[in-house]
Amino acid sequence: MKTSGKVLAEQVKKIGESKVFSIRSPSLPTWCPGCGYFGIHQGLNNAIQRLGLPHHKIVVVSGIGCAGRYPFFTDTYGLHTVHGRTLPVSTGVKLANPELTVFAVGGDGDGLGIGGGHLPHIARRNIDVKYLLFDNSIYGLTKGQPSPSSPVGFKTKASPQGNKDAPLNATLLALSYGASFVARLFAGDPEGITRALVQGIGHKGFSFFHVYTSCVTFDKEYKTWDHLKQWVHPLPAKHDPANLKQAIDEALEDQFSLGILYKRME
Amino acid sequence: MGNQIRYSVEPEDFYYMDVNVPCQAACPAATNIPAYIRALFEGRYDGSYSINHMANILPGVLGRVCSRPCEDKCRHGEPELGRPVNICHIKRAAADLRRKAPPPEPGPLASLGKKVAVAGAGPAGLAAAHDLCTLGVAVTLYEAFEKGGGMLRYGIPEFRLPREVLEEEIDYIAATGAILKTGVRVGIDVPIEDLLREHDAVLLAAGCYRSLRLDLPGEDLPGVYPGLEFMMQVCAGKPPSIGNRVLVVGAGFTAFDCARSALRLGAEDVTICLRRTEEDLAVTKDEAIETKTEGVKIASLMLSRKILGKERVEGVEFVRTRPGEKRGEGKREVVAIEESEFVLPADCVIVATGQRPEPIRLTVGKKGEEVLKADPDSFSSSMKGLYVAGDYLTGPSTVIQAVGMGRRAAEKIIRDLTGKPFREKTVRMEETEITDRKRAWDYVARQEMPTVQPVPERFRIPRTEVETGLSPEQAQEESKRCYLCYLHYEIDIGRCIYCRYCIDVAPRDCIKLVKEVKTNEAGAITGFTETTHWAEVNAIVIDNSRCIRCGECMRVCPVNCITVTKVELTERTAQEGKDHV
Amino acid sequence: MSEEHFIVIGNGPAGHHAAVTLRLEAPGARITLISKEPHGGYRPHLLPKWISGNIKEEALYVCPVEEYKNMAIKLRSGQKVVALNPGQKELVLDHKEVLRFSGLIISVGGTPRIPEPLLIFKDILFTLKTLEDARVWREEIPRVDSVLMMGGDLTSLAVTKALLGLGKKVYFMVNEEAFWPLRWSLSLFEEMSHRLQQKGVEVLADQRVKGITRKGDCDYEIQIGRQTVRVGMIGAFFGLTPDVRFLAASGLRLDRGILVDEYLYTGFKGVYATGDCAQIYHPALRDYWVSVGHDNAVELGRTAALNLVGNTVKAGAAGKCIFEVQGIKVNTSWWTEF
Amino acid sequence: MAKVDLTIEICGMSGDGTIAAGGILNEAMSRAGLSVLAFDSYPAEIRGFGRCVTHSRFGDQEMQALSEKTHVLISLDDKESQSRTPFLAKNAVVLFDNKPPSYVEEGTSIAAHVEPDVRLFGMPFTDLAAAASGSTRGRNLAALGGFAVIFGVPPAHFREVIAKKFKAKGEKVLDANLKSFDAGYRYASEAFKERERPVLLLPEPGKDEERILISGNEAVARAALDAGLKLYFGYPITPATPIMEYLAKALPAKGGRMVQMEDEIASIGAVLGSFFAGKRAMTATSGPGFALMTELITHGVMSETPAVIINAQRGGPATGMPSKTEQSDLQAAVFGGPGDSARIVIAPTNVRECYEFTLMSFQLAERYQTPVIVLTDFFLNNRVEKVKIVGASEAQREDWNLYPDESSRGQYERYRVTESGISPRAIPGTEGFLFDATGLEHTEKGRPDYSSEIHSKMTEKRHRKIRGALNDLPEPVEFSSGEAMDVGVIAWGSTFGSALEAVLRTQQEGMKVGALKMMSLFPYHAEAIRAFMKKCKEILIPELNYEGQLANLVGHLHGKDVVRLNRTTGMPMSPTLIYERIKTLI
Repeated sequence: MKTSGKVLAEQVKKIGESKVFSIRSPSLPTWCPGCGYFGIHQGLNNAIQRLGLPHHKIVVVSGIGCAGRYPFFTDTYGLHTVHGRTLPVSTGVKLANPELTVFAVGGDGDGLGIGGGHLPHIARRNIDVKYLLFDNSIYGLTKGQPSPSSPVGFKTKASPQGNKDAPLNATLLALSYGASFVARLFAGDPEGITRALVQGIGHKGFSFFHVYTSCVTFDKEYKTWDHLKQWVHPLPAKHDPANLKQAIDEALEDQFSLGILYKRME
Repeated sequence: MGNQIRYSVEPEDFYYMDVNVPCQAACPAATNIPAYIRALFEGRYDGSYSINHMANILPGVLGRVCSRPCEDKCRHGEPELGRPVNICHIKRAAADLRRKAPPPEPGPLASLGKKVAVAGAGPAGLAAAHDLCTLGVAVTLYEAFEKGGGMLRYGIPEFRLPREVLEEEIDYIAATGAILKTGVRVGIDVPIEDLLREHDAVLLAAGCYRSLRLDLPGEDLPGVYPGLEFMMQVCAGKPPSIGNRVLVVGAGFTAFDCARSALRLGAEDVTICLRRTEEDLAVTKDEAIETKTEGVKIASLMLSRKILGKERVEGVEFVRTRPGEKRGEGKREVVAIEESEFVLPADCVIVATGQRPEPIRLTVGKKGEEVLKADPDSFSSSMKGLYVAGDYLTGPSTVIQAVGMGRRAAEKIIRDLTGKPFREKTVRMEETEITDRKRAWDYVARQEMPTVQPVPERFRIPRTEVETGLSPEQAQEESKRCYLCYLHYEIDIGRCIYCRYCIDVAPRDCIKLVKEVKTNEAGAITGFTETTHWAEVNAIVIDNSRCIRCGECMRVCPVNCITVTKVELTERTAQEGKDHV
Repeated sequence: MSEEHFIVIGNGPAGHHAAVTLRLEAPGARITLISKEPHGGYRPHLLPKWISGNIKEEALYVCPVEEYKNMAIKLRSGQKVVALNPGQKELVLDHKEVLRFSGLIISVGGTPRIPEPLLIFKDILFTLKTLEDARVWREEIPRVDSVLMMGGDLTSLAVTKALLGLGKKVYFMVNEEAFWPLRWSLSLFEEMSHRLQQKGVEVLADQRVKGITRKGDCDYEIQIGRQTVRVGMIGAFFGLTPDVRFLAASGLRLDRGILVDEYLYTGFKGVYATGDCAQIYHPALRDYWVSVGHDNAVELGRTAALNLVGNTVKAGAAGKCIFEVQGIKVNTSWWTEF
Repeated sequence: MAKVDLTIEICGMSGDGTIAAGGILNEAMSRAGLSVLAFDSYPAEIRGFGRCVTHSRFGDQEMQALSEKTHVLISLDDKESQSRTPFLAKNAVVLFDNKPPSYVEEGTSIAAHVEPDVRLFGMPFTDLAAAASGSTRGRNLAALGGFAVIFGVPPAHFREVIAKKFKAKGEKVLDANLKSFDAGYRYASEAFKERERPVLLLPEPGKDEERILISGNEAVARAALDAGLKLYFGYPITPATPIMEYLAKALPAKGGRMVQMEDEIASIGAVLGSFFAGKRAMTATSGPGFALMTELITHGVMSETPAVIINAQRGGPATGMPSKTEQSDLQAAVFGGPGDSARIVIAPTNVRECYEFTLMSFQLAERYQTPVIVLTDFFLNNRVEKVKIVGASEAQREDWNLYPDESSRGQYERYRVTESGISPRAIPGTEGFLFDATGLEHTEKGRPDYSSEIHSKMTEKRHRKIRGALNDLPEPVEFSSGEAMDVGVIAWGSTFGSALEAVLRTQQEGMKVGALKMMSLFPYHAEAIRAFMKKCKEILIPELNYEGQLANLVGHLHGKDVVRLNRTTGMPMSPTLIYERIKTLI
């Protein structure tokens, strides 16, 4: 229903005064308009603002790919490393300077492809790094090839007869590697991302956030916005995040239930 | 989502309507233009006609003779966007293509037990009579001429307004119960005082039929005719003989009607002489082009000084003029240039330089000749119960202005008689779905009105209507061009993820990265402080004054946070809150 | 002075000289010269000489295109002005670029005029105003051996001379409206016909064109009154109408051209009109007139520039020789050439 | 003199369809009978940021390099195209969108930045596309419609290419694009008068049917197929990804398969494994990926296992400039990796050589039992040229592996030291020839051994083997009058084309100048190079890297300092830059 001009002006004024977007960089992000990364960026920003984390005490470590550009668009320290090495580099940063809040961001290619070997080790070392894996099941920066989380049959220029390799389930991997905090989120629900991150940041130890998102430019058939909006739904109410076995079962049976799957109590 | 409906009489929302539906704001009768164009697009010709009929009781007539103030303000006519929608031709198409039956009326409410007399069955009188009858008032309509219609019948030639269209729409008004008494001149055959005694109120809408004279030497020579008289003789079927060379002095619709009628009466060389230039003409551009193609010549910057001739008119002496300063909003001053006299020969001269109302003399009062004084806003006059409206009040204006005034006068009378407002303007908001309007429709060429071709064919039977009306396909195609500005697109800031997909698909700069939204005291949005500094982008906002309602943003929004609301300026009967739409 | 931005619309004789004068008078100002045609300024009155081959194309040009750069005049060639708001002091180009100015001179000249009754034959009539038109004439003429000249304005006289020079058979239909706003007097008409006949031109008196039929490529049959004429090509020379359609919504006072006072001032501060598109009241004619001929245009161009920078120079009617029409003297340099 | 020598640039923002339009233009002009040399430069970002420019040079004669002067600029985004106006030749043509969505301030439109002699052709691309197809996506094709009219190129060529290119995208997209192109063509036919159009004199069609228009990437992929490749292991990386995508489509039909590995280390590992098991395999990557491969490449050297690696060089180091060209991986290619690990490194200079050298690399790898590195660069991989590809002859496909003879069955020594250094190599699965390959130093039998004499002997054996490859490697080619000359230009890779054009230009001016094309970078033909250098007073080595990596490699042969011309602009080196530098040396 039409909002009155007064109300709208007031709403915008309050946002300005709240400085909620001071976390953003001055320049507009270069992601394609409509990209899910904007939703994730919104979610993470609100979490940082809600917790009042001082920007100079934050480091965002990123890999190669569209997500690699993330640090350039936030008003924090950033380390844009080489393809697949986000987690080892984050380990170094956190151990060297523990009072920094370290976020690691990367795509499904960077995290499950070339960087797949590093996830088990940061998990079992339980380094207090908040790792957001943006999962849009495609290599976007190289203009559309199947990624380790692309489904069988997924058609791209590099898989004209349909992708042959079975996809990896990142949440299940993180749980099986012993990650002490695992959440599954959706780029179209920034509020959900914020709530999970606030808890994740508070959690002392490796926190893994598997975020479903859509590549509007190169994926017109699988993880489109319309599909994701139909598939995702909240975790069942009775889900107990402290129970690892239940979390693993949930990750096995239902790929699209959102929320905090597992949170190991210290 | 259930279609939630809300009404508002907030000044902010009325301001919003003026800015966002400029065509309706420009229409003196405040016709709900987007609604009737959408109705026609959906093939609901009757629906379109009745939406029109609510605001202006003569859609068929005005579809032909309206001066179209709405089209000048149509957003599709903005410099970047091409040419305005043919709103008037669509109105006529709805009237032509509908099932010929009286439009639904709100129905006579319980009789108010009041009696009102209306003097003058012109557009203003007819509009007032219609509204009064439909609200339960017994109305008697007195008309000086033998038939109703006023200027519509006696001032406008048949090739522009066929009589059967006029009669049909007058009959609909009679059907509401108004009693029409023709051949009765109020103030002469029937004194006003008698009417005031027998009725609770009297409305004078007698129009203005007294031609203005130029008061030039030789103006009374035979062969010199005032514009209105010439047209009334032509319309009455007894045209004067005018010879070959005709000079018409004047710049309004009457002058153009006289010139085109002169051609149809066989004149070879017809020239319209303007004191200023073609730019300052009061008629529409199409009218000027149509007149020139029929062979009329238009000469400018010449002021008539003397009409020459012994027994008959033989010529006119003019003097050159230079355009002077603009007087406020009005026309430019006319400054004659010394010693620039010159003569043009003529067999007939028509002076069509405007009219003024015929004062109705009151027998009451000392001098017995007391002339009426009336207030244009409240329509009430110096005598209680006596109201004035239409051209009779304001002097020559347009048909649509007369209709608008007639309706507002009826409302004022009802309020005075019953002590309660019976109808109020309100802004109706209803959540709605996105339309099926396609971006490609913005490039549909404007459908031109087909006319009788070749030109001589129009003169064979002088009363043939020149404009033959849009075909159903043309009307449908033209209705696609309307942006439907009564749709309000809005981004819910709470759910927006600032991904700028909407801006990417926007056809123009209609969606803005905004730091601050500026409003006026009433609270309506008047502007934005834009920014490209991402940290200062507090919101992404649709600028409704630039939005052409294409709906692309809504189709792509990943988080579906763009909603569309139908926001219409309508009228509601005050008592039961039942709304007319 | 430096934030002054003068714009001149139209790079004909008037526009070119207005720009050059502005550069001399206001050295610090930024000057933009906008021309609809893709090449630099040229002298339209020499086009007939180029058609007849007496002069080469280079001689037409006022100066090479680089010259504008040396004069620090930004020439925008091949770009058209489509809207003007003199109040806001801004104009819009055809590709929707908005330019703001502190001073403006409109010298867009005129386009060839074709009276309404002949409009239906528009596509087969050849007119002559721009370099492009002249190129078309140069391509057509070798393919024909006879030409019908309709109208009778000054350009037609020069073209007739060129055609005769090329050994073509010329028919000439003098039209009394040829030279708006003046009307041909009988005596002048006879003098004209006599001179033309002396040069071997067949003058057709009766001007009502009944019809033109195309017999083949470069082969037309024209019914004029009771006579029929067979020619390879038809030229239309009814003078120029000022090219001011784009100013319709500008608020400038328009009639046929832009109405200006004797100082070429349009009534809007800093906005002047000059050359063929300016409509000035001519006391002798007791009517408005539009300047004709190259020298007038150059003179008016300078005058407008001088007035724009603050002088008050009256628009005279320069030109070497007096051209007699109905006893009214009009200064133009052409007549003597005939 | 060439009747047609036309350089066209299309410039827009990423997402405007600039590169797609360039591709269509190149193919259409090629079908119109013109030879083509074209190259696109685009930003790393996918959308909304950074400038895309396609440079295409069309002519009726062979072309070596792109020309600096542009004759036609098609602007799909005026803000970005302004940077290209300084390169416009006199009387150039500029085609631009004259109906942007809203009014723009002075100076935003390209019309404000061109010299008066430029001929402006304005067309409402965006509106035409929106009106014809309902979406503005096709505006780049509406622009091509206009181009076809202005230069008199038969529209059928464009429509066929559009049909071919968008067939895979489905009927709706194809139809919309064709409609947008036709709308542009119709508009231009009415708006631009015949006389104003600088129509091209196109050669009669069908003259050179067998030349096809392909990019460096496609040439490499075709060569691999023609060499009988069955397995390709790769990982997406700009600018080599198109090779992987081409083979993904082509290999299945030949019973082969493209496997997209998890990263570059996995890719080279699989290639070595495949060759070890007797099947040809290949991988293609760029700088960062190549760095990951170096360890396994030296394993190939030590275990004398063949491998073929294409390294499409890009702006470095690290992530560097993924979409810009450079020649800065030479040292890494020749010396990269631990230990004395001589391997074969060859570098094509144009698209035809991309085909020939890739074809040759399989045989070289097999015969010399070593990884072979083919060094191309972004300008070569993405460059499109019209070349004659006749496929591989029987000899070119033949397996050059030296198999052990019967006599050694039962007592086979995999790394037996031979005169040529090449030890006969058995393929697993053949009875009686079991052996272990290893990355450890090893005896002739293949047993790990760290003794001094074994390591010295085997190292000498491996290097002798590689030096022996010289007679199979392409010799340097000289372009000169043969006698002594003032300046000798030695160049490699894509820069050689510019060097040759510069040298030819100076030769035409009567100067004594020559050029030497270096194609095998390791091992290199020292005698031939020294012979050429002797004839030159000065040696000039132009290359797209900062230190002058070729100069470092062969400069010492000259006996005095060579003159280095180094640029790291991310763009191909311009012939004029080399030409001017030569003039200073005479």
